[in-house]
Amino acid sequence: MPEIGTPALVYMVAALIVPFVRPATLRQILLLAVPVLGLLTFWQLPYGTYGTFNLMNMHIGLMRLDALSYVFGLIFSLAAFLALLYAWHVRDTVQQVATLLYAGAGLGAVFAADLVTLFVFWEGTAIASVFLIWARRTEGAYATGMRYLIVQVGSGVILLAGIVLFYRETGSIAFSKMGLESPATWAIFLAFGIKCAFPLLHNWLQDAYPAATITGTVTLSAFTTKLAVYALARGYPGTELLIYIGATMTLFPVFFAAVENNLRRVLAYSLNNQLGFMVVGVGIGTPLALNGTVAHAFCHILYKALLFMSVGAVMYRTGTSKASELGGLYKSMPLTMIFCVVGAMSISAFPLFSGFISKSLILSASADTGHFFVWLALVVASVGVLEHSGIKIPYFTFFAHDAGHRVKEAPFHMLLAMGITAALCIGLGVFPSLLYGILPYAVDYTPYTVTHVVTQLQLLLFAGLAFAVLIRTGLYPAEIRSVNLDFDWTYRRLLPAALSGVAYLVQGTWRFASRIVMGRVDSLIAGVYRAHGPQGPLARTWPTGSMVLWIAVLLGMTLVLAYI
Amino acid sequence: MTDANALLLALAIPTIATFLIAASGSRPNIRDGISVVASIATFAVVLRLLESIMAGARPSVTLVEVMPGLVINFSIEPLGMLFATVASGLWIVTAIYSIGYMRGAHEKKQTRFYICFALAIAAALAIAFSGNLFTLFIFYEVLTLSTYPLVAHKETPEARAGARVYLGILMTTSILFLLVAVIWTWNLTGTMEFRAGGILEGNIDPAFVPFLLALFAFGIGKAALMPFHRWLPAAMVAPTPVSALLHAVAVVKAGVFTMLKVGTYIFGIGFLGRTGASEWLVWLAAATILIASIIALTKDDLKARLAYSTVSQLSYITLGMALANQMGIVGGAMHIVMHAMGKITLFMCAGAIYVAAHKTKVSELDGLGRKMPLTFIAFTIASLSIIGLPPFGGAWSKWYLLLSAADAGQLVIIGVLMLSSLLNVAYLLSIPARAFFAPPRGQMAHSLGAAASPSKGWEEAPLFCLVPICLTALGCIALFFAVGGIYEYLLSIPILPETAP
Amino acid sequence: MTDQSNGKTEGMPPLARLLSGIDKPRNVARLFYLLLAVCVALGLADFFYSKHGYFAVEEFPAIYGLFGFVVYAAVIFLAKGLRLIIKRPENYYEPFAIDTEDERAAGSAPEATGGKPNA
Amino acid sequence: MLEIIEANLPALQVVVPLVAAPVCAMLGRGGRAWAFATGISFLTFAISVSLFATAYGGSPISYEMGSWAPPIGIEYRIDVLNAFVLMIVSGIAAFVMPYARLSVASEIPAERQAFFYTAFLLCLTGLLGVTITGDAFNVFVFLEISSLSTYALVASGAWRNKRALTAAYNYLIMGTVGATFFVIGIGMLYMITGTLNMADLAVRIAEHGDSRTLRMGFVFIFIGIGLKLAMFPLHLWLPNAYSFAPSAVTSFIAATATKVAVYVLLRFMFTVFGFDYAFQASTLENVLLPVAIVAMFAASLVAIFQDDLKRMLAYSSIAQIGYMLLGLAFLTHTGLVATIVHLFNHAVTKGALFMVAGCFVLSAGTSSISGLRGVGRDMPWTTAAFVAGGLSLIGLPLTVGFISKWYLVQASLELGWWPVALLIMGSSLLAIIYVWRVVEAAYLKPAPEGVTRREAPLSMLVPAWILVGLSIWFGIDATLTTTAASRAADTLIGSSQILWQE
Repeated sequence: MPEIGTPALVYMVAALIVPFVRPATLRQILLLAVPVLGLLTFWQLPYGTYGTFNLMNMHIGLMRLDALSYVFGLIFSLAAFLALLYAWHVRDTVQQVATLLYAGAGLGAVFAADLVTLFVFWEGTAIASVFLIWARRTEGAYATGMRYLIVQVGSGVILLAGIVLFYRETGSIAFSKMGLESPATWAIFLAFGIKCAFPLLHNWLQDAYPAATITGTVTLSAFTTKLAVYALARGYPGTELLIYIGATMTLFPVFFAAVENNLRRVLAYSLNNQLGFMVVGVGIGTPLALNGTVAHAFCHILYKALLFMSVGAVMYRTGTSKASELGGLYKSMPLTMIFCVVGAMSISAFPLFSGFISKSLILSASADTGHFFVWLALVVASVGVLEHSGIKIPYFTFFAHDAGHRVKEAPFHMLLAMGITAALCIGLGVFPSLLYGILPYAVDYTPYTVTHVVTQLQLLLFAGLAFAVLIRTGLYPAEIRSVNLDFDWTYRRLLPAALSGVAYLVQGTWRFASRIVMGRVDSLIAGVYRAHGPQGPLARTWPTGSMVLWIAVLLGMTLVLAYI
Repeated sequence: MTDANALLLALAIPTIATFLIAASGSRPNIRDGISVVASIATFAVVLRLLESIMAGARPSVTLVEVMPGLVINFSIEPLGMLFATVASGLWIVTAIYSIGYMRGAHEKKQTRFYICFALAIAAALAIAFSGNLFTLFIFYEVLTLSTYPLVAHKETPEARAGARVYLGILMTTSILFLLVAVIWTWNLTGTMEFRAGGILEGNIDPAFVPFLLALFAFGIGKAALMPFHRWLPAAMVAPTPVSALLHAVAVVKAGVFTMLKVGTYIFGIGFLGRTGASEWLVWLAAATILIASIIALTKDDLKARLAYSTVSQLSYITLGMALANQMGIVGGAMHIVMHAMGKITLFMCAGAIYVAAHKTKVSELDGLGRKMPLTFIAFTIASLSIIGLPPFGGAWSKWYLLLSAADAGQLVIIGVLMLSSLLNVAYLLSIPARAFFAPPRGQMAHSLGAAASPSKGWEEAPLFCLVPICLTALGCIALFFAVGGIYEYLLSIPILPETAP
Repeated sequence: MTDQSNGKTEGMPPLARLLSGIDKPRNVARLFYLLLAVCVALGLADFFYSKHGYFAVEEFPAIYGLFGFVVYAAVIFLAKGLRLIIKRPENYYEPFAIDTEDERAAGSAPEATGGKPNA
Repeated sequence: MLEIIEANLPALQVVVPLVAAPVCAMLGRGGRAWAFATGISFLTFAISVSLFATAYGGSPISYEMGSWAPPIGIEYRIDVLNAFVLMIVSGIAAFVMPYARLSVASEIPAERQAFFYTAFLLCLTGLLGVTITGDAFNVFVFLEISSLSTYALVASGAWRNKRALTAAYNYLIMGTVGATFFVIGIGMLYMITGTLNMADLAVRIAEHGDSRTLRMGFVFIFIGIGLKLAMFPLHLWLPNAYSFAPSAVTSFIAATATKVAVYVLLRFMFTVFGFDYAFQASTLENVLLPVAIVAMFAASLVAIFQDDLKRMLAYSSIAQIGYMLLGLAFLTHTGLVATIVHLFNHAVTKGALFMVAGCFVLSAGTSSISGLRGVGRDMPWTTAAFVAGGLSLIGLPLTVGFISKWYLVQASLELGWWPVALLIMGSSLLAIIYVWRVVEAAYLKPAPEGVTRREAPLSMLVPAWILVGLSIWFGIDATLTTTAASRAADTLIGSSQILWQE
C-alpha cells in the first residue's frame, strides 16, 4: 500500500465514489473494502509522522503513527468494518456516505499530529455523524439532530478557540501533552470534555443515540466518544481533575439507566458510565492506567457495538427498542439473544469476557495509586453496569413477560456482524495477551488470578441474586413508557422558557418604545406637514401685505443688530 | 498591454457592455450572450492584472482632476485587487445564473436589469481600483444608484417600498456621515490618497479619532453595521440574481472593503491600535454579529434569513478591521472571499428553489430536498462554509479572525465568534436538514415510513441555474485547500508606513 | 410472567425450542435456587485460597458478594426514588419527540402498517 | 474695425440686447422675432465669453461709458467675478432661446410672441447691465429694467393660467418694494460720500469710517437685494412667479435673476462696504446664517409636499439660495468659493430642470407629479434629463451639485462648525426625497389610463441636455469653475478691507 498521508483519505475518496456505484451489491462490497484499505495504509508502516507540510507558517502533520494512535486506528477500522457489515441491508446513500465520512474523520482525528488537523477532523466527525441521526427522517430525529449538531459544533468551535489561543501562546500547534494551565488549554479540555460526555455536558449522548437510525447508532457508538478519550489520553494524561470527573461519570448514569425505558438510551447511559472508567484511567496517568484506558476503549467499542447491534436487530424486527414493549423475544431471535448476552457479560466484566481483562487494568491502577474512594466508586459502578447493561438489556428484551412479538430472526448479515463481534469479545477475554501486546506501554499484568476471578464472580453473582430477589418480590421498578428528566431539561425546557421570557420582555419594551417613538415621529411629520404641506403657512400664497410685514420684521431685526 | 491600460480596460468592458446590452435589448439571446461574454472578458483582464499585482506591480491611472488637488485616480493594491477578482469572477457565474433565473421566473424588463447589472459591476470594480478616498466615494454612490433600479425591479408597491428604504439608508448614511468624514479627512490632511500606514497619524488630535472613525463606520452604510442595516433585508425584494451578486458580493462587499481600506490606508491599523480608537467598533460589530444572527433565526422568509445572515457576516469583516492588527486585516479580507463564495451559493439556491418550486418560506421546504438534491447539497456545503467548518473555505477566515482577536487580547470576542458559529448552525443548517430529512408537514403523525420512501424523481431548477450553484459550492471546498496562496497574497497588503526613501 | 404462548413451540427456531419453557414459573424458581446455591458456594470459596487485595477491607470473607448485593439493591431503590422526581410523559418536551415514535411505528402490527423507523 | 469692437465689448454687452429689443418688437410675427432674439442672445454670449477670457486671465477691465471718467461718468468694471456671472446669464439666455420657440409657441399666441421676445431681451439687458456696471445707481436702473420686463414675462403666462397675472402683480409689488429699499440705501451712501461709483464709494466709505447712516444704508441695501434674491422669508413672490410663468421664462429667470441678485449682494458687501468687519459679520452671522439654514430646510420641506413639479423646483430654488447665502455667511475664502461656484452650478442645474418641466408641460400637458406617473417609459430622454439634474440637485458625485456641497462642507469644517456641516448634508437628504418622489412616479408607477405622451421635441431636448451635460461635465472636471470662483473670491477679498478671518 503506498504511503498516502492519512487513512482518512481513503474514506473521503470512497465517499465521493460510493453514490455513483451501481448495483447495490457492488456498492456494499466497496463499502466493506474501505476499512480494509484504510487499515492497510498504516498497518505495516513504521512509527513516525507522515503527510507533513507547511501551511501558512504552521507545521501540519496528517498522520502521526505511534503506539497510542495505532491502537485507536486499528479499533476504529475494525469498528467501521463491523458497522458497515451490520448495515449491509441499508440502501440509503446518505447513511452510507455519512458513515464513511464519519469513520474517516474519526481516523483522521486520531492520527492528527497537530491541532489544526485535529480540529478539521474533529468538526468532520460532528458534521458527518449528524446525518446518521437525520437519516431516520422523522420530526423528532430532525430536532434531536439539530441539538446534537449544535453541541458537537460547539465542541469544535471551543476547540478552535483553544487552538488559536494555544498557537498564540506557544507559537506551535503540535498536539502533544498539555496541562491545565492557561485559558487555551482549558478551552481545549472543555472541547474534549463535551465530546467525552463529561457530567452536565453529557446529554447530547443520551439524546442522540436513541434517535439515530438502527445502523447509525452502532456507528455512532464507536467513534465520537472514543476519539475524545484518545484526545484526553494524548493531551491530558495524569490530570488529577479527570479522576474525579471520571468517577462521577461512572456513577450517575447508573441511576438514570435503571429507570430508563428506551433500551438504546439505557445503552447510551451505559456508554457514559464506561467512558468514566476510561477518563479515570487517563486521570491517573500511570502507564498501567493508560494501558487500561486504551484497552478498555478497545474492548468497549466492540461490546458496546455488539449491544447496540443486538438491540438494533430487535428494533429492526419489532420496530421498537422500549423495554415496556419488548419481552420474550428469545423465542423468535435466539441467536441475537445469545450475542446480546455475550455483549452483556463482556460489559459486566465476567471472567473470560473482554471487559474483564480491560476494566481490571483501570481498577488496579486506581488501587495501586491509593485512590481508595475512586476505586470504591468504580466497584460500585461495576455493579451498576451489571444492573443496566448486564441484566436489564437482555432480560427485558428477550425474557421478562412475553410482549407477543413473533418475528423472524435477525438478517444474516446482522448475525454475522454480531457473531464476529461476539467472537472478538470472547477471544480477547480468553487471550488477553492479544490485546496487551499492542498497548502503548509494556504490560506486566495477569488478569486471571484466583482472587480476581472469585471476587469478581462474587460481586456479579450476588448482585444478580439481588436482582432475582427484587424481581420475585416485585420490588424491581416496572418498565413504564416515560421520559426522564436529565440535565438536558435545562436547555430543552428552562433555557427556551427563559429565552422566550426575555424575548417577550424585549419585544414588549421594543414595541412600547417604538410606539412612542413612532408616535413622536408621526406627530413630527404631521407637524411638518401642517407647516410645509400644500396648505401649510409656509407654502401658501400670501397676500402682499403680509409679505411686506415680513420685510418690516427682517428690516427691524437687522437694524436693531446694526445699532447694537 | 500595459497594466494601466488593463486597468482601464477592466473598467471599460462592463461600461461598454451596458451600451451593447441596451442596443440589443430586442434580441434576448444576443443580449444575454453579451452579458456573459463581457463578464468573462472582464474576469480575464482582472486575472491578468492580478498576475501583475502579485508580481509586485502597482499600476496607477489618473483620469481627471475634478477640483484642484482632487483627482479621479485608479491605483491597484492587493486588497482592491482581491475584491475586484471576487466581484468579477462571480459576475460570470451570476451572469449565467441570471439567464436561467430571469427566464425561468418570467421577469419583465430584463434589458434594464442587465444594463444596471453591468453598470453596478463597473462601479464595484471602480471602487476596488480607487486610488483615493475621493474616487472611492464617487463610485460608492454610483454603485448605490445603479443598483436602485435592480432593487425596485418588480415595480410592485413592496418593491418600491423596499427600494425606498434601500436608497434612503444608503444615501442618508453616505451623505450625512461618509461625505463629512471624507471632507474632514481632506481638511485635516490635505490629501485623499490611500497610503500604506494611513494618512491621519500626526494630523489629527487623537481624541477625535473615534469620532472620525464613527463617521466612516456608519457612513459606509453598505457594511450594514447596526443600526444602519435595514436596507439589506429591504433590498431582498430584488430578483434573486441581484440578491446573489450584489447583496452577497458586490454591494455589501464594497462596503466592508471600504471599511478595510479606510482602516488600513486612511487611519492605518497601527495608529488605530495605538489610540484604541476602534475599540467601540469591535463591540458594535460583535453586537451586530449576534443580534443579526438571532433575528435571522426568527425569519421564516428564506431570503430575509439569508439577508440577516449577511448582516451578521459582514460584521466579521468590520470586526477584523476594528481589531486593528494584521491578522484582522488578513482575516477580514479573506472573509470577503470566503463569505462571497458561500453566500452567493445560498442566494442562488434560494432563487433556484423559487424558480423550480415557487417556495420562498423556510417552513415550506420540508421534503423538498428529495426533489432538488443538488440544490440542497450545494446549500448545505455553502452553509457549512459560512458557519466556518472545515473542509470549507469559511473555516480559514474565521481562523484568522480568531487569531486576530487573540492577538488583540479580546477573549470575549473569541466567545462571540464561537457563539455566532452555533447560531449559524441553527439558522442555516436547519434549512437543508428540514428539506432533506423532515417529513412533509401533515404526514408526520402516522407514516414514518412515508418519509423514507424513494424519491419520485428530480425537479431541479433549469440547468442555467443549477450549474452556477454547483460551481460556487465546489468553490467553497476549493477555497479551503487553496488558502495557502490567498494567505501569502494577503500578507502583501501593506500595513506599515513605507519607510521614506 | 405470562404463559400465553406456553407450549407453542412450533414455528420457533430450533435454538429457541431448546430454551422454551425457561419462563415457566417452576423453571424460574429452579433457576433462582441454582443461582442462590452458586452464590453460597462462591462466598464459601473465600475461605479456601489466599486473597491478594489492595485494601484491608477486601480481606473480609465474601465481602465482594455482600457488597454487590447491597449496592445492587441500593441502586434499585435509589433509582426508584429518582424516578418519582424525574418521570415525565413521553411527549413532555415536544409532541413529536423521538420517544413518541416507536409506538406509532410499531403500533399493533408493526410490519403491516406505518412501517419501521428508517433502518 | 475689430479693434474697435474689442475695445467696446463691455459696452456692447449691454447695448446689443438693449438696441435689439425694440427691433425685435418691430419684427412682427413670432418666428422672425424668435430667430432675431436667438441670434442676439448668442451674440451676447459670445461677447461675455470673450470678456470672461480676458478677465479670467488677469487684470480687471475698466470701461468708461462715453469716455467720461469716473466718478462723474459711468464706469463698467469687469473682473473675474462679474465676467463669470455675465457668462452664466448670457449663456443661459443662449440656451433658453432655442428651447423657447416651441415652448413659447404652445403657451403664447403668435401675435404676442414678438413682444415676448422683446421683453426677454430687455430682461437680459437688465441682468447683464446690473452685473457689468461699476456704478451703484446704475445697478438700480438696470435692476428696474430687468424687473419690469420680468413682470411682463411672468404675466405672459396668463394665456395658460390666469393666476400668472396675480403672481406677476405680487412680484411687481415685492420687486418694487425691494428696489425702493435698495435705492434708499444707495441714497444714504450718496449722502455720506457724494459719489455713486463703486470703487470710489469703497474708498470714501473707508475714509469716512463707521456711522449710523452707513449702517442704515447697508441694512436697506441688504434687505432690498434680499428681496430680489428671494432670501427666506422674503421669497414669497417666487413660487407663484416661477410656477405660472411660461416655461422658457421660468428656466431663464430661475437660472439667472436670483444669481445676479446674489452677485450684487457680494459686490456691495465686499467691494463697496469693505470697511467694518465686525458690523457686517454680526449681520451675517445673526441674520444671514440662520435665514440661510432655515431656508435650506423649510423650503426643501415644502418642496417635498408639492404636487406641481415647477412649484417644487421653485421651492427647491429657495433652498438652494440658502446654500449660496450660507457660503457667504461663512465669510471665508472657501465659503465664498462655494457661493460663487454654486451660482454657476445651480444656474445650470435649475435651468435644465425647469426646461425639463417645460418639456413635460408641453408633451404631457401637466407638470403635476401624479400626472407624470409612468412618464419614464413614454419620454425616456426627458425623464433621464430630469434624473441627472435631480442628482445634481441632491449633490451626488459626478454632478456640479457635489462640487458646491464639497466646498460648503469644507468651509464649515474649516471653521469647526460641525452642526452646520451636518445640516448641509441633512438638507441634501430632503432633496433626495423630493427628487425621488418624481423618479419613483416616473419610472415605477403605472401610467394613468388613456394618456398618450410623446417624447419632447428635439429643439427643447437638446438645450435641456446641453445644460444637463454641462452640469455633469463641470461635476467631473470642475477645475475651470472652481478656479474662476477662487479667483473671484480672491478679487473680492482683495478689494475689501475686511479683516479676514483666516
